[in-house]
Amino acid sequence: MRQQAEANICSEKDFAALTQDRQWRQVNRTMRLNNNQPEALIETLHAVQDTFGFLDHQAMAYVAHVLRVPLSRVYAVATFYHYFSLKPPGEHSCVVCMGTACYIGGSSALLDQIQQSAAIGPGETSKDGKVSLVVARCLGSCGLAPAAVFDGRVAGKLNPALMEEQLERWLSHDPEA
Amino acid sequence: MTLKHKDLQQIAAAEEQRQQGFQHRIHVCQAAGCLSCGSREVQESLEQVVADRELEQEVQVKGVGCLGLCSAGPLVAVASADRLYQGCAPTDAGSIVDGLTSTAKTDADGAGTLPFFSKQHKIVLENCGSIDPERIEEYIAAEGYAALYTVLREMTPAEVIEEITRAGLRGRGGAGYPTGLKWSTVAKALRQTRYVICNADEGDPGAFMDRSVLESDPHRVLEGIAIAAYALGAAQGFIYVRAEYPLAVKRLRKAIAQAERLGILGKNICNSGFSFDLQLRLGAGAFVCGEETALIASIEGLPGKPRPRPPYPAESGLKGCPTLINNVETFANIAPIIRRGSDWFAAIGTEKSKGTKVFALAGRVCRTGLIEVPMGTSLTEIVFEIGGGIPDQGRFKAVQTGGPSGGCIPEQYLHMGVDYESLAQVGSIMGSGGMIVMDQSSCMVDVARFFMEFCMSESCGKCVPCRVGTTQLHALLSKITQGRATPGDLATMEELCDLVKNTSLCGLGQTAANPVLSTLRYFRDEYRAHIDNQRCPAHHCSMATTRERP
Amino acid sequence: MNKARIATTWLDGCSGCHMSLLDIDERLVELAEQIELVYSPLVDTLDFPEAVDIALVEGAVGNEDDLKKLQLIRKQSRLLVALGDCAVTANVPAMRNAFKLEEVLRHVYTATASSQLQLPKEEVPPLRDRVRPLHAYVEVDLFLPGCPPPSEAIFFLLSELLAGRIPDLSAKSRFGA
Amino acid sequence: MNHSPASRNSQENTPPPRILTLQIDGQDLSGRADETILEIARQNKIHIPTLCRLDGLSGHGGCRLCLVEISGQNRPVPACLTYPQEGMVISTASQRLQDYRRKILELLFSERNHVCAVCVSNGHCELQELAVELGLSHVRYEYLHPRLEVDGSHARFIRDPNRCVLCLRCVRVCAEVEGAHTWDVMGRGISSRVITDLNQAWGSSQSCTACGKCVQVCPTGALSEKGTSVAEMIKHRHFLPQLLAMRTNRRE
Repeated sequence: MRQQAEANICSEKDFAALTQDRQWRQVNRTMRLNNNQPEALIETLHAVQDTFGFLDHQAMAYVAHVLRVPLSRVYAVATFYHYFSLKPPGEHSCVVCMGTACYIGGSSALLDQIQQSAAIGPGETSKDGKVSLVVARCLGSCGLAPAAVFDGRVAGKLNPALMEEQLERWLSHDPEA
Repeated sequence: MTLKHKDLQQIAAAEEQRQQGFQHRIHVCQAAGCLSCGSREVQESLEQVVADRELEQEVQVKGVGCLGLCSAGPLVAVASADRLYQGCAPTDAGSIVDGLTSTAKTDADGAGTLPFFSKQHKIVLENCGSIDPERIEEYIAAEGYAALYTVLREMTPAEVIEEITRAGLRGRGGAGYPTGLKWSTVAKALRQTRYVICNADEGDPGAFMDRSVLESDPHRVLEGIAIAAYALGAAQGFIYVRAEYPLAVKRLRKAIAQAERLGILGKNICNSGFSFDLQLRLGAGAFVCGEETALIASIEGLPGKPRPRPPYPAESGLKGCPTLINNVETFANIAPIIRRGSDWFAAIGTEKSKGTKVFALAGRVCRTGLIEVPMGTSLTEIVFEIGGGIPDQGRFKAVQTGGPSGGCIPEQYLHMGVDYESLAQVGSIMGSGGMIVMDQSSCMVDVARFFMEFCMSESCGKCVPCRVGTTQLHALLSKITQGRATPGDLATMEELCDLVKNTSLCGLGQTAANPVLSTLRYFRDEYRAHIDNQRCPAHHCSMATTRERP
Repeated sequence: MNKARIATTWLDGCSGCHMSLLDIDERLVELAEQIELVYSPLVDTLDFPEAVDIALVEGAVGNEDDLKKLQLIRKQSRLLVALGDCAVTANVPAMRNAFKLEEVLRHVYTATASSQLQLPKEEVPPLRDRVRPLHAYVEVDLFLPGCPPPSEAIFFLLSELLAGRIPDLSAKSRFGA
Repeated sequence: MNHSPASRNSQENTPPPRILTLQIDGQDLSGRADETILEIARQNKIHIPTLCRLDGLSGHGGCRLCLVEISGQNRPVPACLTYPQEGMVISTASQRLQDYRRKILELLFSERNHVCAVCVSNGHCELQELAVELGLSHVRYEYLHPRLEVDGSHARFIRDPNRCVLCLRCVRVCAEVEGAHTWDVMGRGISSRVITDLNQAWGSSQSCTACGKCVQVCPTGALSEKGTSVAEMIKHRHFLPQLLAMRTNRRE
């Protein structure tokens, strides 16, 4: 439904409606707390992503409108920072750590395994929308290298076989996954 | 409310009484490393066992920050009996509780005598693993906020700066700029609106010191920031922390709220007339924001692109005002210096590098984790005594410090004491404290390529040498690791390193070539083997069978 | 006096640089007295001769045959001149580098062709993945950019070389000119 | 963008700028403390190559071509953003600097698809002119050949990212002079791209006023007028100082 809104991103009427929309409460609150100042752009985009999982055109246009930031500036910020995503996330998320310790410990073999099993590279979501793959600079779990985060849970001392098992659980609709 | 000294003492006394009420105190590490291997479940299980046996009055089970030895988690420490249990499972809870009352020796006895701990000297980490980071009372009971109180009641801003200057503290973020000098520059600036920023955007791959401090002892950082703010006359401060550290963010939020509630932050702190407002700002995944001017741009809601210095943030920073930026570990050193005096601090470490340094020890080493050692401690002590040497009968090859801006230090310098100068001399830098040990299975060309890939993807794109230069360097390094390079490529690469180093706009580009330069300096043989013989001495790189070039 | 042995050839290019060479017009006669044209698309020699003094090479390296020729020329010539933008920068032929080779072949031989919709397999030298300038493969002694380089610049190049001087070509031509 | 000379001048109650003496390429010169080394050099007919710099726009410091050496400092500094100090000794054309400048140009040529032969700006291009000025005969780095779409959606103008050098003149003139801020840079590093609004077709931009300033200030063929063919796009820059002068007069 939110995707449909993209066709018509700049209608003032839509924006007015969003200020009252319960779904947008956290976003509106963040902007209000910062007096709708342009400096609040990054904080606000965090709020959007916390709420909806990603930033779409409607959200960016709305934030630009309220904070009085140029559209191109919002897009620049949203794409400069790798934490923000412009695409909806997959059902499950896998974050592979590419910190030095994990790299030395073989994290590129984990990425190869994911490419092989789920046909996705970093920043991509599998065609069926099941799994998103992200690489992190360092999870701070260097003692457990190589490490990855599966749906928010850190798993350490991984190898390609363990990675394959995890992916299989997700891709095969296992309810326990 | 206005906090008085008496109130602080009362909180501390009440907390001490509470602690002493317990006969036994069990600490369960709840920092990122241990959490990721199930320490929460271990704590729940311990609480359950204690409840089942109706021991709540005698036995305290509490979650603490990082206990340090991350590779052996989940860790459980019996603080009342110097015992450390490693690799605990929820099912171990029964026997740990049994052990409290037994006088029989266990494997876990004598944690303090393990070389991993006995070689360390904890200032920044003194509370890590002993206090509950989510309770301000415990921090206060550990002499917390006493330094801030002293400063506000008894010292002038100039005296505070003088004390920090005499301590010889240098910035722990990487370059080692004297902290006192930085403070006094801001204090002397003309404009009266000033800002203090804590850089908690720890971004080196392989470094988690700041994260551990924030997660284990957030109030220590808050106290340091508040002292700096008083010294500089800043009414507002920001902590710029990575959004990728949700636990640190949560604990900082909680800590700020607790401090505000007690009147330690906010208006008219401790009735001194000094007011200070501290806010969090979340980073969003850009390593370049560790650079001061990029960090400021990011706090202003812009893409984190650096601008040329001068003017330095100390004269024109956030919103054009004088701004102090120090990193987490620097601020964490402030309260102890005030509490114990600059002489005490200056007596630790080496002539030019005072105090201690926290390192995240990782890679091919038996015991990995968070350590704090006096400046000047040798690499041998760190890698072989604290770290326990190389696992699986491996052979030491190099230790990497300073992350993507640093270098690889070979065996012949293992005896070297670690401080800012010695590391620079061998072509590396202190950096923020990542220390990655490598053995014979690591290909040094590939390590250089790894860091170049990092710099390439973290380059902001503003200046040509960094934007395109790192990309071309990465292409050349890839060519070498694939066995497709010619001797001419090596020369082109060295020239390009010089260009990127000397013409890039900010520190990211200026140091991006360091990993290449340092590996070329000590491991040129490995480069030559890839180029001349299409052979990877570490058997790591898969070589092209035929070269594209004749 | 021994005449200088000169060779010219074109690889992946349009022969425009050779046209510019011919545009030297009547001064060609002047040059001809000092040179012996031992190999060129303009003369009737099948094999690239040995002991060539100056080789002027037009065009980029786009296929396996180009590469083989270039390597032979390098081996058998004292001085190798990259003549024109295709030889110096790979220029227009390299515009296909932004595409995958299969895409290019499919587009040219099936999508836009009207008959014999198939990819060539025999009698045509296989294309290389990327079109690259001469110096990507062999040592090049002099670069004369331009599309084509002005005949004046080519004349200057040759007369300086014949006079035993290494010419400074920097003000004589530019990329694209 | 807060650090343009203009904004430095306009700070409250600044006393009139000091006059300093300095040395550039062996010449003893004087200059105002609030003028950049580049401005002082130009006043004294000392040429320093520039690309991202354009009079009338804020300083950027991205192209690094105007780097100069200051004695006592190992690392060269951008002349366009560096202010003089009393007694500074500056060198603008050492072998090392010329060498750096050439390499930086090589990097720029390798980054996108600068096919001069088929470019609307052939013969009127600042990048091309710099290559001639610095004697760049060939590029030793591998060409990256990115695949970039030409945007012809605007009624009057064409955007060809293949020719873009990321000097950001278009971004700055649009934000600072026109006030529309239609342009900005998305992504980072080697993936940086100049975009309009929410990375949409230029023709669909709601903020663009079609004033064409961006086209005129673009140093290469990245922005051009529709209907121009190879070598036909000649840019007109004189409007910018005139426009700024007119605005200053009106304010006073």
